Amino acid sequence: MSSDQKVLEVHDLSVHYFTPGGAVIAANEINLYVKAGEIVGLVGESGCGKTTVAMSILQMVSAPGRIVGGEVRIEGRDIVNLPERELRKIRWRKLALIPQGAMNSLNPVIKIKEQMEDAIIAHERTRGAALREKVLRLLNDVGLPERVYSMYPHELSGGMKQRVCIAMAVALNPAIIIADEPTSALDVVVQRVVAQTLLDVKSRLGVSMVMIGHDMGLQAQMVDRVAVMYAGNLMEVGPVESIFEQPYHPYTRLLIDAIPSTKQKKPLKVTEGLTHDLRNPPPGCCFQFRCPYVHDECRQKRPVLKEMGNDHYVACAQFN
Amino acid sequence: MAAVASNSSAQLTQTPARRTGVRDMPWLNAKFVAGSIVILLTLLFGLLGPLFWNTDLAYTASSPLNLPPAWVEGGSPDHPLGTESNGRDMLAQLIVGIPASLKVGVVAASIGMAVGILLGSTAGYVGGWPDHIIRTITDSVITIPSLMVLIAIAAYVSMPDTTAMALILALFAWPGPTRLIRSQVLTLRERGYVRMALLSNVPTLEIMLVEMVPNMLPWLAASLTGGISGAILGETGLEALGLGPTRVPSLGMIINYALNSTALVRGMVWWWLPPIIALVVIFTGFFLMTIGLDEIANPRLRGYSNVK
Amino acid sequence: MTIEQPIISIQEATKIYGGGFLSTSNPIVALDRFSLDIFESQAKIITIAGESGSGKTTLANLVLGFIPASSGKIVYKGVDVSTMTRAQRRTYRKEVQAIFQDPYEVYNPFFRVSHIFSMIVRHFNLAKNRNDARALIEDALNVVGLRGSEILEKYPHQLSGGQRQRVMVARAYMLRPRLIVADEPVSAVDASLRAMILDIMLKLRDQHHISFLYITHDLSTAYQISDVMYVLFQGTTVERGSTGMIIENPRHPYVQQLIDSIPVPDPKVKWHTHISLPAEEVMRMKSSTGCRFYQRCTQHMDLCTRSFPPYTRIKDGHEVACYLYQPIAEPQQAG
Amino acid sequence: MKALRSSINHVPITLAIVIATAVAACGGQPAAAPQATQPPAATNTSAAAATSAATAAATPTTAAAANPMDYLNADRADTFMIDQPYKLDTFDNWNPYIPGNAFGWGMSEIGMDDLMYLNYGDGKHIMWMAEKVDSNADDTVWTLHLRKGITWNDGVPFTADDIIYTINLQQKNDKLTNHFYWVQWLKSVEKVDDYTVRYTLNKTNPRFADERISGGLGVFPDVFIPKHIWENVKDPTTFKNYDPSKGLPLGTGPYILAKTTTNETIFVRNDNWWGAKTGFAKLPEPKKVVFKYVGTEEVRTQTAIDNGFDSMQDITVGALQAIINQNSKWHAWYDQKPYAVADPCARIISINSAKKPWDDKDMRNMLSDVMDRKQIVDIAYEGSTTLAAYFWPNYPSMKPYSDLVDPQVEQDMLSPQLAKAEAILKAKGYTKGAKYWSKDGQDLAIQIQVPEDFIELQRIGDVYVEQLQKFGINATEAKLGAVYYTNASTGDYEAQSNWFACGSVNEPWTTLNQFTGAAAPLGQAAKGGPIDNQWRWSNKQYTDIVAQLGVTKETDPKYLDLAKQAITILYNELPAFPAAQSRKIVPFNYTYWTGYPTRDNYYIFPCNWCNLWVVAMTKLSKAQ
Repeated sequence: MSSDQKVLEVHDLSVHYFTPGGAVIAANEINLYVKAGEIVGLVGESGCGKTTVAMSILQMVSAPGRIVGGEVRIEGRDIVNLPERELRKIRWRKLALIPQGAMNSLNPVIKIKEQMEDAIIAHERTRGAALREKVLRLLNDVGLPERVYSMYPHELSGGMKQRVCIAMAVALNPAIIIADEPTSALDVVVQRVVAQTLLDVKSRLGVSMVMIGHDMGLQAQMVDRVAVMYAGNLMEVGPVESIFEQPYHPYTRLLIDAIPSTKQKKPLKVTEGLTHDLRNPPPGCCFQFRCPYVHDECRQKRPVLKEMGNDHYVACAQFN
Repeated sequence: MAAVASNSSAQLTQTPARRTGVRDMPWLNAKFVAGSIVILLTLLFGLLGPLFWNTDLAYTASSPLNLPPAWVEGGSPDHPLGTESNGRDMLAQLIVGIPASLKVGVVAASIGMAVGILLGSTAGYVGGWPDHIIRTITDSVITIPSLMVLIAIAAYVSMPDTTAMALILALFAWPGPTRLIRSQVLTLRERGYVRMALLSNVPTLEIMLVEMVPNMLPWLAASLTGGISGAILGETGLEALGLGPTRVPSLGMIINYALNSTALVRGMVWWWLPPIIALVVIFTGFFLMTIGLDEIANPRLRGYSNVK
Repeated sequence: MTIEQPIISIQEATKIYGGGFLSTSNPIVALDRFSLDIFESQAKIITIAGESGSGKTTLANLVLGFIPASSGKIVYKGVDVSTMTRAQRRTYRKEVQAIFQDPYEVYNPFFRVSHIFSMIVRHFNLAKNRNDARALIEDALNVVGLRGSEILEKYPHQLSGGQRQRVMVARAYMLRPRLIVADEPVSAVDASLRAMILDIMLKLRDQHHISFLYITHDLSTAYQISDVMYVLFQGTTVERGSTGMIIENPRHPYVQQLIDSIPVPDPKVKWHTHISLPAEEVMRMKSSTGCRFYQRCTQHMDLCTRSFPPYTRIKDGHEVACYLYQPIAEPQQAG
Repeated sequence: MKALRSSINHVPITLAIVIATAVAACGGQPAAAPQATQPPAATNTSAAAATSAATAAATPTTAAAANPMDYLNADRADTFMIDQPYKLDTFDNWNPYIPGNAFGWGMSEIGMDDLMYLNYGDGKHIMWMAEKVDSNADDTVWTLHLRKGITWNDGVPFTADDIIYTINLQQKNDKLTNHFYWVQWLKSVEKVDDYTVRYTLNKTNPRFADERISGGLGVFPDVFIPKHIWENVKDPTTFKNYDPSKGLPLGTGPYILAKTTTNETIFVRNDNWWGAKTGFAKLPEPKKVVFKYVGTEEVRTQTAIDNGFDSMQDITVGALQAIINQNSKWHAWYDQKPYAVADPCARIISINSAKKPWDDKDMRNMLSDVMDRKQIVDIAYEGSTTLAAYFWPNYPSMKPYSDLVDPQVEQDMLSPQLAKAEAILKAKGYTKGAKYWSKDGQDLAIQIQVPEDFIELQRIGDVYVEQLQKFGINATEAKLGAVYYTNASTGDYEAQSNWFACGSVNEPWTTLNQFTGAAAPLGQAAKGGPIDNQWRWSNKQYTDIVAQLGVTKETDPKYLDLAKQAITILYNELPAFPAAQSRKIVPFNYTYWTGYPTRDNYYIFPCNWCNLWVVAMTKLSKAQ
């Protein structure tokens, strides 16, 4: 089945940041795949390494970070260690990025059409009327009216700018889009409009997405599968319904429990504990300092991802 | 809450990974250190030079004329870097001239900075009409072509020594720092910790001195080093036009004499090149210090990004 | 019921930016005739909710005295805040404190964490000597679950986000204020730490009778902890009343849209309606006389542009500023 | 005196260096020094035709003469190029009475003729438009006899009417150059006939011919203007006198102004020049003469090396050495040091006698005693001038008067007299401390003002300041702009390095007279002339002697005696003292032309910026 085709595969990916105080393990042997037309959510709290994973998929880890192991396959081809020239061809055409705060990266004094056309010209031969057609179609795809074509970014609201960024990301029909918190810093109503746009684009173009976020509520609404990260490690991966229905990992449970509801008042669940020093991970499970179910085994042996059935994996000693 | 206290102590000993050592030793910025060393060496050249060389040779009529450097035919070991047409020894001139130029730069820039701190913090913190007046004056002074005015002033004021020169240069050294400090104060005023201090009933002066100034130090230092370069350049310009004080050599004065005596057509490279090299070295030093300080002041420019 | 003087009374507070003498830009009404009374006897968490540009931060700055009101006033124990003497202001500062969104920004990176405490100890004369001061600080830290020995000698960047925010709460608590303005206190901390901060707020309300002005864009946390809610839209209060009543049964079209837009943390309950916003140009035509939500409202009427809708009482402690409810609330009765 | 003009031409190269320095500091490439270039200006051929037609009509006998404007296209070999160190900002102002006019860009030099010229080499006059000048017994009536056949370049004859018109115009209008001179001296001027003019003076003046007719240095010589043009001019103080198409400015000289820009003036030869036609002088060989500004001294030097000039104005020793090292066709007055020819204005140190302690003649003598004049020549001039013990140039023509200086005094001036200076200071109660002489706890100090645009005077100041410092006087130097000249006039100075005793070239009175009269109070401008008694030294006896000298004939036996008395007082009191003979380095290029004035063939002072340059032009011939 073509929809089961894996567009993106990440195998044992490890990324370290080499700081004067020692190597920070920002991503530790991450395994992940994205099927065609699928949205995979990558969640975790700040500093858990989710942006690092996204950047290493794009081969855009900035110094002093470096990929120290593993591979990233786009449509079967490993792109780790590809020369920069090759990467430039792949980026955007196969792999597009909607960076965090993308809307602020638009140059406020250059018209939308020029910014979009420049981006396309840099990668494609489309010129003249065809180019204009294409830009207008893209704007239409993200639900923006035609007049946006000749407007300046400063004339647009945050949500509209973010939709322009989405249009730019899909311009070259990429196989996969990495969206880093695409709706953060937007008001809740606008967030919903942008989220809808993303879903529309996905269903219309059949593009795959990795959506990074920290809001489990939004993930529930948008993604097909969820990958939960903690301190550079993948803790649990599974279909979104399965994750919400039966979260295996204590950390996943914590994240779901922490979502405040507008439907019912419930007592606040307070947990405490600090993440370990990422330069010096403890032996065993990385969640041991915060886990209410921690036992001796957790302090000695690092749990690996184990399938619990139904494509749902968890890395926890309880289920090993 | 009991759970909080019970298991927190064990982990608290572990430092979080964010903000690594760079933050702790910000002044150890490579560019800043390199620049400081360069400036220190030039200073030492001027300070220690007189111990090894007779600086009286820096004055007119103290040496034979037009000797090339010692390693060139016709040169003399008594004047290793040669002499020029007024009978001044080049080595002695550099030993006297480099600190003289540095002094003008430091004095002018310091005065400019002091005025800038006064006006800039007043404008930024007090706001209102004082801000309006200070801003208007600063902006108009900044648009004046300073060298032209300096030339005009220098033509009517006799400059007996480099201090007078520094004072005149200081006339144009304040608007830059004023602007910078004003904008710094304006942004700092919106900072959370300034608001915290306000909420803690801290008086205005204490907020400015205790909360704001330490955070502006790198900016102030960067502006100061930049200002020193600017003042030295201004001094060199005036001196090279022959508008400076006479007798005690400065780098600009050496260049002025070289120009007036057509050192270029005479092929007396040893006359005009050393002061220019000295200036380039000094500017490079201050430039490195300035960008180093910029990086210190502005963590975004630092080589390390925080781990996400 | 005893009649008491509110400790803080915000009376028709209005803040207008720009449009002053020699200004070419149009004035922006950041906050329009906002009124609110806070009583000492019954500590409450009062939510000020709204999206960016709604005027909620302006309100916080007004209450904290960072900016003056353009009209209206804020009265503290019967004294207008803008005309306070130095001594009165000191008391006001002591009783009205704040915690902010970014718990890192509020620390001066040059000083150790203890600086934040020594400032208030000195300027409010909280203690006679070091030992007293230390005891006070320790006491305040214990309330938020921290120990002085663990944090006071550290630099702010050496603390975690949750610790930093808790220290700020402890600092505010140390002054035993009557009101803490909490400006988005949890929007920059991770989900797992969020509950902890909110829990401390509840504790301070219940055990130490401190009221909060909880300023947020997040209606769900407001629902969980707050007692009263004011929903702002472009400087105007569109709905106000008991938090539960508003969240469970919102009346104003804006509030309805707002609550409807909160993602439901259940993959089985997906958004079923599409919402769309009007064109940018239309949204920018802010009407200054009528209802500010007019352009975005799906149910707007001609009436809405004429004047700002009066508050209609839905129930006791639930009012909405919308003409849709005008007839229903026609038989006005005194509470 | 062009030497007084500012050296502002150093500004561009200086700025270029400063900019280059700044650029280099930022790691960029130094900017190239700007090269003076100029667009070719369009020539007005119809104008040329008009002028030549007029000439032809007036002088039908010389029909064969070429159209002067054709010479605009003359080859380099037929062209004479003269270096100009400054830009010509007022290239359209050719009214000799408007300050800042362009006359010095060739009109005075080759576009006009003087009545007669003085050769500093032998002190003799070269009769030019004047055939003869004589006076009555008491020198109160002077008669000028013009040559016959002089014509303006438009063909109209030059007659006594033009001279009388010029003098009357000046006498009537107090804004014109020589107004005050004529008002002071002239009773009347009459035309005897077309070729004879009679001047009747108010009082006796034996130097009238030198002052007026040959144009001595103390006052400005008359520039004769054509009556037939100027009598139609409404306001002579605003008339620009510039329209080459109408033949303006109109002169009598062998060259006609053809074209001007801010960088150059071009003159073409008038083949109908009266001098050649009357057979009185040779028609100059160059068909075209260009006065050209190319830029800074570096650029001028390079232009000279590339044969872009035939004659240069004053340049520095270094530049001269660079030129003669690279182009053997260039020669200066001397082929080795001092290279230079002496300029008429000796350099002096002026002391303000109204300021303490310099009101004491012993103190002034002490300052002179400290001065090492040999070192000034060696260092300030790099050996390019000669020692000076006189206030006047050491021309052969001045020798009889130089000999009047007491030999011992003169001898003492040639080397520093430090023992004498110390003795004076001790006698005055000064004691020598670690560094400086002091009295009543006050260090003896003096500030020497120098003009910032006059490098030569600065360098004298530099060296002298060091000499004073070494001796124990805290001397400082102040470089001043225009205020330097104001200070000289108002007495706002202690000492100045200047040339203000200038004037005498073949008689002593002009220079001696500079020191006469009552001094204006401090702060008030000195009256009666631009630099009159700026020393504020008043000596009635001296003033009386010099006044008497002024009305005594040179041939009178009393003459030398009076001069000696005055000179003795002056050298005893020293309101100023000589520092160095001034010099001009004026090299000539023998590539295209020969026949220049030289040390061995000193037929005229080698000054291409002087009126007398026309004499040299008639002597040049093509190099073979």
